[in-house]
Order: sequence, then structure tokens, then C-alpha cells
Amino acid sequence: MSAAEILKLDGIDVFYGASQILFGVSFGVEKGQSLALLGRNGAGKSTTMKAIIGLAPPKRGAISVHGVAVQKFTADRIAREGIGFVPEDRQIFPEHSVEDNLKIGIKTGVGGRSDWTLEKIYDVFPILASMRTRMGGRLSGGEQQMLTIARTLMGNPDVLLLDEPSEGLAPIIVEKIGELIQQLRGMGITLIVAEQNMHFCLDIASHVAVIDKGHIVYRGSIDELRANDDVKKRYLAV
Amino acid sequence: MSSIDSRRTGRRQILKGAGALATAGVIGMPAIVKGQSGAIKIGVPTILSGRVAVLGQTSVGGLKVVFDKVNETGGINGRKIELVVRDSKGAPQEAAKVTRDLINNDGCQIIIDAEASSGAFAVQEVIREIGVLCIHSNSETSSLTADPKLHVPTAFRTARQGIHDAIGGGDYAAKIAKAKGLKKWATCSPDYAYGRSNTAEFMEYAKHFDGNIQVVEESWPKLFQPDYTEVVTKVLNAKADAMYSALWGGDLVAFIDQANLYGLFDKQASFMVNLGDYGVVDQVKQFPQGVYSGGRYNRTVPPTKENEEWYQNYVKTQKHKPTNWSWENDVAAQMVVEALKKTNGDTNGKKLAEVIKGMTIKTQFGVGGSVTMRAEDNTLVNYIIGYGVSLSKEPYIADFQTSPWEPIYELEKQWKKKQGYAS
Amino acid sequence: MDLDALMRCVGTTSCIVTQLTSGMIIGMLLFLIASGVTLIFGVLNVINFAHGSLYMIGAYAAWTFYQLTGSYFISALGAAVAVGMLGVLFERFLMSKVYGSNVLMQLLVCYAVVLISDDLIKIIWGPVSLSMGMPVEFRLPPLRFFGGVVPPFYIFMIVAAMAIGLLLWLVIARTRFGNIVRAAAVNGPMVSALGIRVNLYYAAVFGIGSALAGAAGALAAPVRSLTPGMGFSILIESFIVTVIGGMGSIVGAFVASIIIGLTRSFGSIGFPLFVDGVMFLIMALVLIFKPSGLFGRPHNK
Amino acid sequence: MTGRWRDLALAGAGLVILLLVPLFGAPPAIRDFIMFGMAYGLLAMSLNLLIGYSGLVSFGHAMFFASGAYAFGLAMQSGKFSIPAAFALAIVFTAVLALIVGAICVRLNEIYFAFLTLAFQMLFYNVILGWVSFTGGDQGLMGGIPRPKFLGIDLADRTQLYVFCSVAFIICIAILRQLVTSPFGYTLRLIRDNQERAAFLGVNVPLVKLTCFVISACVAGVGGILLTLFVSGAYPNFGFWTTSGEAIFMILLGGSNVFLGPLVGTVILRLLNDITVTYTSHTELVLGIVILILVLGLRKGPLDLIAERLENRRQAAAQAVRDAADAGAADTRKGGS
Repeated sequence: MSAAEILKLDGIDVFYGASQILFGVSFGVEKGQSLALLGRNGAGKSTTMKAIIGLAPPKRGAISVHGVAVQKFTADRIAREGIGFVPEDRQIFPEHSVEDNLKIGIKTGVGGRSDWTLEKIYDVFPILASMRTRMGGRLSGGEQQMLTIARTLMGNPDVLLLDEPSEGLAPIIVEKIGELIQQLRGMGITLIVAEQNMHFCLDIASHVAVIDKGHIVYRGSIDELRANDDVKKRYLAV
Repeated sequence: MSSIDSRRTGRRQILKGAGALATAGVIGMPAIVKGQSGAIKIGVPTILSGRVAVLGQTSVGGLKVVFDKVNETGGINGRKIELVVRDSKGAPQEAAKVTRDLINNDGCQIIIDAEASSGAFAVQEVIREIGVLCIHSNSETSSLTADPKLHVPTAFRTARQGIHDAIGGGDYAAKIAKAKGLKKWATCSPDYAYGRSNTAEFMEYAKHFDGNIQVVEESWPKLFQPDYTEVVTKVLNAKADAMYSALWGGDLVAFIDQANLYGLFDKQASFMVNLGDYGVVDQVKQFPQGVYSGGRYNRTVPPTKENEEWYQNYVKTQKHKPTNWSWENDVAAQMVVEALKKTNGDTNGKKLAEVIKGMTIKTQFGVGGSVTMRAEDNTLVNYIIGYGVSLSKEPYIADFQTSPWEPIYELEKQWKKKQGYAS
Repeated sequence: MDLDALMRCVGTTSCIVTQLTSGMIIGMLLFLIASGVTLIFGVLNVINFAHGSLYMIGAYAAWTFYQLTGSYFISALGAAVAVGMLGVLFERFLMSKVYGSNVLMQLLVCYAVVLISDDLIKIIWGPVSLSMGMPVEFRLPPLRFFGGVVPPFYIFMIVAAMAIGLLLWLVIARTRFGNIVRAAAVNGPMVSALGIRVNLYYAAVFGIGSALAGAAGALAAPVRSLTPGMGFSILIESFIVTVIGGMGSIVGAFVASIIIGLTRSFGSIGFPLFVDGVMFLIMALVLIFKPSGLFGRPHNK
Repeated sequence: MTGRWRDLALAGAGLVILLLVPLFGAPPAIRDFIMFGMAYGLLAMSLNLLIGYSGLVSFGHAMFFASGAYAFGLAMQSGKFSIPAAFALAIVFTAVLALIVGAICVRLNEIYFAFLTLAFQMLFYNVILGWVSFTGGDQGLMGGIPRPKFLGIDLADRTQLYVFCSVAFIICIAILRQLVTSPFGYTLRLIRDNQERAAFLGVNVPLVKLTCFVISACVAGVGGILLTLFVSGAYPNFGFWTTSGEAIFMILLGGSNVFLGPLVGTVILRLLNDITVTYTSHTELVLGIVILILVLGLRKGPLDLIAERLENRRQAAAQAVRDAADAGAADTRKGGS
């Protein structure tokens, strides 16, 4: 597709042990885009995210970031290529304070960029500023989600992968997280959001890919999806 | 842990397992060598690995010195002697297995058992069953040959026997104790059979010769214990006049190094039976002066030309210094050679045992230049026993006093009666 | 059993002082080794059964450096650094290959390393035990406190071990390095996904743990005899300490080391024949009543 | 033929093969090798009942090896028992010991279970070492183990001893085999794979574990008895932690997921040992390198590897069939959208 794609997956197959999870998954995002990866539980969303960051390396196929083939890289190296990963189930470090959690994420971005500092994070996430000495394990689910996102931002990523950011949170918190993601999008960060919750994505995504049983079954703009009842019904249980 | 469901392990796998087992057994078994008229094979189970590898090394050195010479001068009736040395790693059951293999698999006709004590008892049982000639060259535990229940007609000992050292040492200690008024004694010996029986016997005879002696403190560090601090301080706290220790080898080196820190040797008289051996004296950096040191092997004991030549030759050919184990094995080898000469190279266990029984050979390690294999209990007697005073430099020992054997024989008889070994 | 003797000892200050310090001497050396075991377990979730061999190599290395330089301090430092580097190699080329596989595979790799290093020591330094001897700096008469006797070298040993322990604790608790290491202990892949070369940290932790063993070997070299296989008994004792203190807890290792040290020093007076048995008994009791150890967190895996 | 009868028939065939060895004039060294291997084989096989089938990683299994050996040896030396009586006594003693130790240990999981079994083993070892008047301390049971004739069988005769050991060995292996293929064996694997689920399904997990622990200990005890008969003595290092370690290596060298894997491992380790001891004095170095190559090269026991290869091939074939079906389905789907 277009050369402006900052991240591109090209026909990746991923296995867990002997069983294949992803079958020739291909898609890409351009700079500034925000892509929603939609699919039911177990469709392969998380595996796709893990494949990108290198925690579930593909057996076949290619992944490129800024045109660099990264599919053989380790997770830390891919992260340093500009991919920021926010895992599902919010893997904060429970026995580190909020600030220590954030400090672990410190890393300059590609080209030595360091837009995100502790001050800026506390600006954007005032709630974290108020509990900087609290242990990560003692935060609420929503706060932990914020912390995970903030921690990843500390590494100044070019592309932010968000794996099920709304999962298991109360509706009011989900709304807050949505607003936060909107805000990040406004800052020009490229996003990939893996979600089951299509409505959550309607406001924050510009593009969409739908995954089912490890295959990408639909790609288009968010508006096209809105109009396509067949896809919604068949793959998204809407 | 589980990667496959074991329900699938059916007959095929079992058969495969059995097949692999059988194949491995056939291929891996070293070729069987029958005892032929070629070389006379002598099997040596010993310890070559781990902490006491030096035991095996210097034992084999003592054997080689003798057999190499025999082979250079044409062997026994033209037949060379071949040593087959095996590592038992210090495990008695391995010693038993290795000994059986040496005989059954490698065709060894004679065994020189250079094991430490526990291994020696295991080897003894194999010999009881198979009946080849065996000479225990390292085990000092008295009961191995003194206890008639353990007696095996074809098994002999050229190693020192604990009770001999104890009587000789006790006599010496009592004389010093009387002269210097050493009444309160502490002991510090390794907590295993040798350390315990050796110490008990030494103190028993020290008391026998000097009724004023009493033991006020006993400490039993573990064999190969790395740290003796608590033992040293315990002895220190006892404020005894004298201390006896049966520690040996690296343990003794560590003990002396650690005791020096507390100035232990300045505070009391010390008697150490295993001090005067190369391997210990070379390693202790601040060698204590004036400690009463038992005779193990020293190039100046006896101060004869033969002994010095033996030492020089040993160092030259074996590239290390000899130890107490070296001379014990040297004597074992000489006895075997003499016996083979007498049987005209016949290696039959019974025949060899017949000629070794009561055999006397010339050697500088004996009092007056000879040692004898006592017929009644297959034990070596008349070897040099004694104590001297340690020096911090070569030759490390001075004033060596050789114990006379007459009182040893006498008291040994009584001891045997008391143990129920003799009537 | 000689509990009377124990009571008599507890009744005199000289005996108490001497035995207390002797307990600390035993304990602190044990602590250096056990802290390495516990650090490596806490972060990498592997049990380094070859830790005793690293201790042995540290002692031999210190011996050789001492022969070459004549300076004990340089030798001790050199030994710690050398063993630390060896530990990194061990981790990179062997242990890292069995991360995540079951504990038995790790055990097997370590066992192989123990066998190989014992034999190499024998080949390089010979089967005869070696002894470094007291460095000149410490050839001083023993000090006296309240009638008790304490050799100067042992004071140095206790202070050095405590200082190293404190430094280790500070590094782990207060620095960015420690921050990341503690995070990697909980969730290595996540740390990696944040762009941190977690493998380097693993190697570094293994290196530090090994360096601690090397330092312990160097501290032991002047007073213990060096033999192939000398790491054997210290390994078992350091496991007792690690288990009692709690796998992964450095503070736990410290406390447990002192417990074992005092058990040994006072036990040798009160129940000399059961000292080893009592150590295992304490270990068994801790495991029965608080399996995660005195200071450990429950290990969920 | 059902699985059970087939296994028994195979056990019988195994016994016949073992008994044919001396008949065909195999030298005593081979017989010795097999007897030694049978003793250690039982130790490894019984430990694998814990490690491989139940997920209980015990570091203290040699304790029961030693308890069998010592109980038998002491009973025989007392002169009050016939061989079968002493044999039974040794097993009962081992079972009681295992019952006590097991009852305390099985409540713990994973690494803590391993360490607690290690601690008990070392306690037992220290008792053997310390109780010199009874056990002979570090010198072991000296003076040989008497072997009075019973039922016309004379175990002082090496061939009869070999036959006796073979029979005892095959009986134990057959029992283990029956056990792992029985419903009890499935319960063990259920516990190994998912303890919570097993408990949820109504399995009394601690009781099953304890039963398994005791049975396994008894088989190890028989191994100890055989070794005692072979070397005519019992030694403290039968119960030292290195012996437990060796048993674990045997399992890993052979494979823990194939029934006879540990036995193959025993043979491999014994051969490695015998060969290196024969040709070099640097046994440790050679053994260490071989283990490293095996572990890092194969990453699992040879038999496990073979079994896994077979399994993979089978699955790959099944996968190919599924892929073909999938491809067909995908085509229809594309046509539909």
C-alpha cells in the first residue's frame, strides 16, 4: 500500500506451540491514523498485538516499522523502533510506586525524541500526580489502566498499541479512557486499538480492521464499517 | 513438566525403551578381557575425584614407583605388571562395583584397595566372595583386619592400623604430659568413624600411661567442614592444657589457619597425629612451631640414605611429593611383587595369600629396616610409628621418637580381648 | 547433648562474645553466598545449583591473584570481578537456554557445570588442597572484648560482608537499575516491551550474584582450605539459609544467615552432634509452617 | 488382549529376556551391570511416578532407597529374620516412613515440596551418620549381609541372586505399569496437569498424592534392598542428596514422559559412568560435558524426543487434513461476502 505506512504487517502466521493462531494477517497504519482492530473474544486481536511487539513472534510473514523489518527482533528492540505497547489486563508492577512504574518506562523515542517527561505525564494524567507514591497494586482498575498508558508514553513511542483498554472497567471509567485516547490522538500519536467493544472505537478510530479466527476479514474506514451491517452482525455480534 | 499426554505411551514406546536398553547394554559394555598369560593385571579401586583426589593420586604414585621398576627390570618371569586404576568417587557401593568390574571385566588377578575406610569395607565383601588377593593400602580403621568376624583369608592390610598409632602416640603423649603437667585435655577430631575411634583410642592410652590425664572437652567437626571457627572457640573456651586432634588433609590445614587467628597454639600444647605429612605441611602458611606431630611420611624419618633416595625418586618420577598413602602403597606393591616371585607369577588368591602371610620385607619404612605381614590377622606390623616436634620450615619435624613395638604388641593383645576380637 | 555446657557458656561474657562473633563469621560468609542465590532466584526464577562452584572458583582465583600481586585487597576484588564475569558467561551461554523449562532441566545444567568446574579445578590447580594463608595486613594478635577473643581478620570479614550486603540492598532498592531489576523479577516480558534490554539485566543480575559468591570465596580463602568440591557443603547451607529466609528475599537471607550462624556456634557447645540435624530441622519447620520462608512472599507459579 | 494383559505378557517377556542373559553365558560383568542397573532403575522409575506422572518434584527420594537398604540389612544382620521376612519388614518400614514424611510434605507445592523432601532426607541421612552404634555411621553396615537359604534358594550364589533380583525388579516394574495405566494413574496425571480442576472434580488431592508417595517410596525401597544384596552392605550415601540427584538425572537422561524412560536413563548414566571411569580419570569433566550436550542439544530425554517426534508427525498429518478442509471453507466464505 502506501509508503507512508509507519507500521505494516504482511501475511503473518503465528503459532502457540503446535496450534496456529494467526493466518496471514496483513494491515498497516499511516502516520497519525488510528486503527481499531475489532473482533470477538479469542479472534486473535491480542496475539496480533503481541506479534507486533515481539512477544509472540510470527513464524512466517513480515512486520515493518518505519520500513525496517522487525519480525525477528526481540520485544525491547521493537519498542526502541518506536512501538509502544499497552497490554491487556494492565500489567503494572504492583510493588512499585506509581512514579517508579513510570520511571521504568523512560526511554527516548526514535531520533532521540523526548516529548514526554514526568511533568507532562502528570499534566495529562493529573490523577497519577496525586498518587505518585502509592503502590501500583493499590490502584483501582481505571487508575491502573491510566498508569499503563502513561508508562508506555514515557518511552515516546511513534505508534501506540492499546490492547483492550476498556476491558473490565466500569462504563464511566471507560468513557474517561476514551476521552484520554481522543486527547492522545489529538496530539498526533499513531494508534492501534484492539477492542471487542465497537462502540468504544467509533469515536476514537479513523480506520478499522476486523479479525475473525485469526484471519483479517474486513478492512476499511470507520464510516464504511458503520454502514456495513453484515460485517457488524457476522463478526462483531452487534 | 508435561508435554505429551502419557496415555499415548503404549506398547510401542515400551518396546522402544526395552530395545534401546538392550542395545545400549551390548554396545557400551567394554570388551571382556580374559586373564591371559600376558601382563599380570592389578586392579586399584581408589578415589580420583572430589575433595580427596589427592588420596588416589599419591597412592597410585606409591604403587607406580615399585611396579615401574619391576617392569624396567624385566617384570615377573618376563611378565609385565599392569596397573588398572579406577575411580570410585568415594562411594562404597561404587567401590564394590568397580572392584567386581576390575576382576570380572578387566581381568585383574590382584586387587590393591586404595580406598578410604568406608570403601575398604565394601571391597572386603567383594574379596570375600571372589577370593582374589587383596591388599588394603589406605584404610586405618582397626576393625577391618582386627575383627575376626570381618576376616577374609585373602585380604591383607599394609596401611597403618589405628590402634598401633594410638598406643605409640598415647605413650609419647603421657611422657610429655607428665613432664609438663598437662592434665586437662581437649580433643578436636572429625566426626566419622576414623576420627572417633582414633581419638578414643589415643586418649585411652594416654590415660593408661598417665592417670592424671582427663578429657574436659570434646569437639567433633564434620568431615570436610569448611569452617572451624565455632570449634576453635569452643576449644579455646575450655582452657585446657593440651589438645589432641585427628584432623587430616585439607581439614587440618583449614583448622590450623583458623586456629592461628585465635592464637590457639600459643595457649596450649597440641598433639596432632596427621600433621607431619607433605600436603599438609606444604599448605599451612603459618606452620605452628612446637606442636607435637605424628609421623606420617617425612623424608627425614628415618634419616637414612635409602629414604632420601626414595623421596627424590618419587618426586622425580611422580611430579608431586609423597604422602603417608604413598609409602603404604609402596609397601603393598613390594609385598605383591615378593609374593609373585615366590609363586612364580601364579596369581591364584590362595597361593599368594599363603606366601604373604607372615612375609617380612626389607624397607626403610620399617623399624630396623623391615616390616612384617603378621600372620594371625593379616596386618602389617613393625612400621615406623612415632611423634616429633614440628618445625615451621623443612624438614618440618625434629626430635622424632620412634615408638618401640614391644609395648604396642602387648597392649594391642589386651585391646583385642576387650573388644572381643580375641580370647 | 550437653546443655549444661551451653548454660555455662551463656553464663560468661567471654564465651558469649566469642561464640556470638563466631556465629556472625559463619553467618556473614553464608549470607554473601545465599544473597546471590536468592537474588538470582528472585529475579530470574531459576535456582542456581552451581553457586557453590562459583564460590570455589572465587577462592581459587583469589589464591592465584594473591600469588601474583601479593595484595589481598586487589586479589579479593579481582576474584569477585572475575567470577562475576564468569557468571555472565554462564548465564548467557548455558542458563539462559533453560529459562522457562522445568526446574529439573536447570538442575541438570547446573550439575554439569559443577562436575566440569570441579574437574577443571583439579586439572588447573591440582588435587592437593591449597591454602592462601593469612595476608600480612591481618597477621595481628586477636582483639579482646569483654574477655572474648576476636581475630582482626574476622572483624574485617564481617564488616566487608555487611557492607557488600548493604550496598546490594541499596542498589536493588534505590537505583534505576534496581527499579528495573525488581520489575523484571515480577514481569520480564513487560519490561522488555517497554524497550529495556531485559536480557542484559538478567545477565547483570546473574553476574552480580556470581560476584557475591566470588567475593565470599575470596573472603574465605585466607582461612579455609581450597579443594576441588569445596563448594559442596556451602551450597547446601546456603540453600537452607535461602529457604528459611524466603526465596528471593535479601533481608530474609541476612536474618536466616545469622540464625544458622548462631545455631552452629552455640550448637557446637550445646548439641555438637545434632548441629546439622537441627539446621535441617529448622528448615523443615519453616517449610511446614511458612513455606514461603520468614521474609518471602508466597511464590505463585 | 486388553492393555492390562498385554502389559503383563510384556513383563513376562522382559523377565524371560533377563533370565536368558546368564543362560547364554554372559560374563559376570554384564550380570553385575544389570543388577546394579536394576537397583538404580527402580529408584529412578519410582521417582518418576512422582515427577513425571504426578508432578511432585522430590529431591529426597534417596531417603527411601536408603531406608529399604538399611532396614533390610539390619534385619538380616540381626540374624532373626529370613530373607523374605526381612524383605517384607524393610518395605513396611519404608512405607511407614513415607507415610509420615509424605503426610507432611504433600501439602506443599512445587519447589517447597522439593525442599521439604530434601530437608527430611538430610535429617534421615544425619540420623544414619550419627547413630553409629546401630547403623555403623559413615562406614555403613560392615561385615556383609548374611544370606541364609530360604525355600531352597541360595542368594549367596551369584546366579540365583541375579534371578531373584530380576524377578523382584520385573514385579515392581509391572506394578508401576499397572498403576499408571489404571484409573489411579489418570487421576495422578489430572493432578499434575491441573490440581484445582482435579479437586473440583471431587478428587481428594492430598490423599491421592500421599498414596502415590508411599507406593513410590516402597518401590525405591526395593531398589535399595537389591543394591544391598548386590554390594553386601548398606552405606549412608544411599540416602545422601547426591543419590536423589542422580535419580533425577536418570529420569531426565531417559525421558519422563515415556514409561520406561527412566530405565533407559539409568542405563545411559551407568554406561557413561562405567565408560568414563574405564578410559579416563577425568570422569567428572566427561560426564559434565555429555550432560550439557544432551540437555542443551536435545533439551529433553531421548525417549521423550522420539515420542514427541512421533506425536508431531501424527498431528501434522491431522493438521494437513484440517487445513484442506479450512481452505475449502474459506473459499466459500469469500464467495459469500
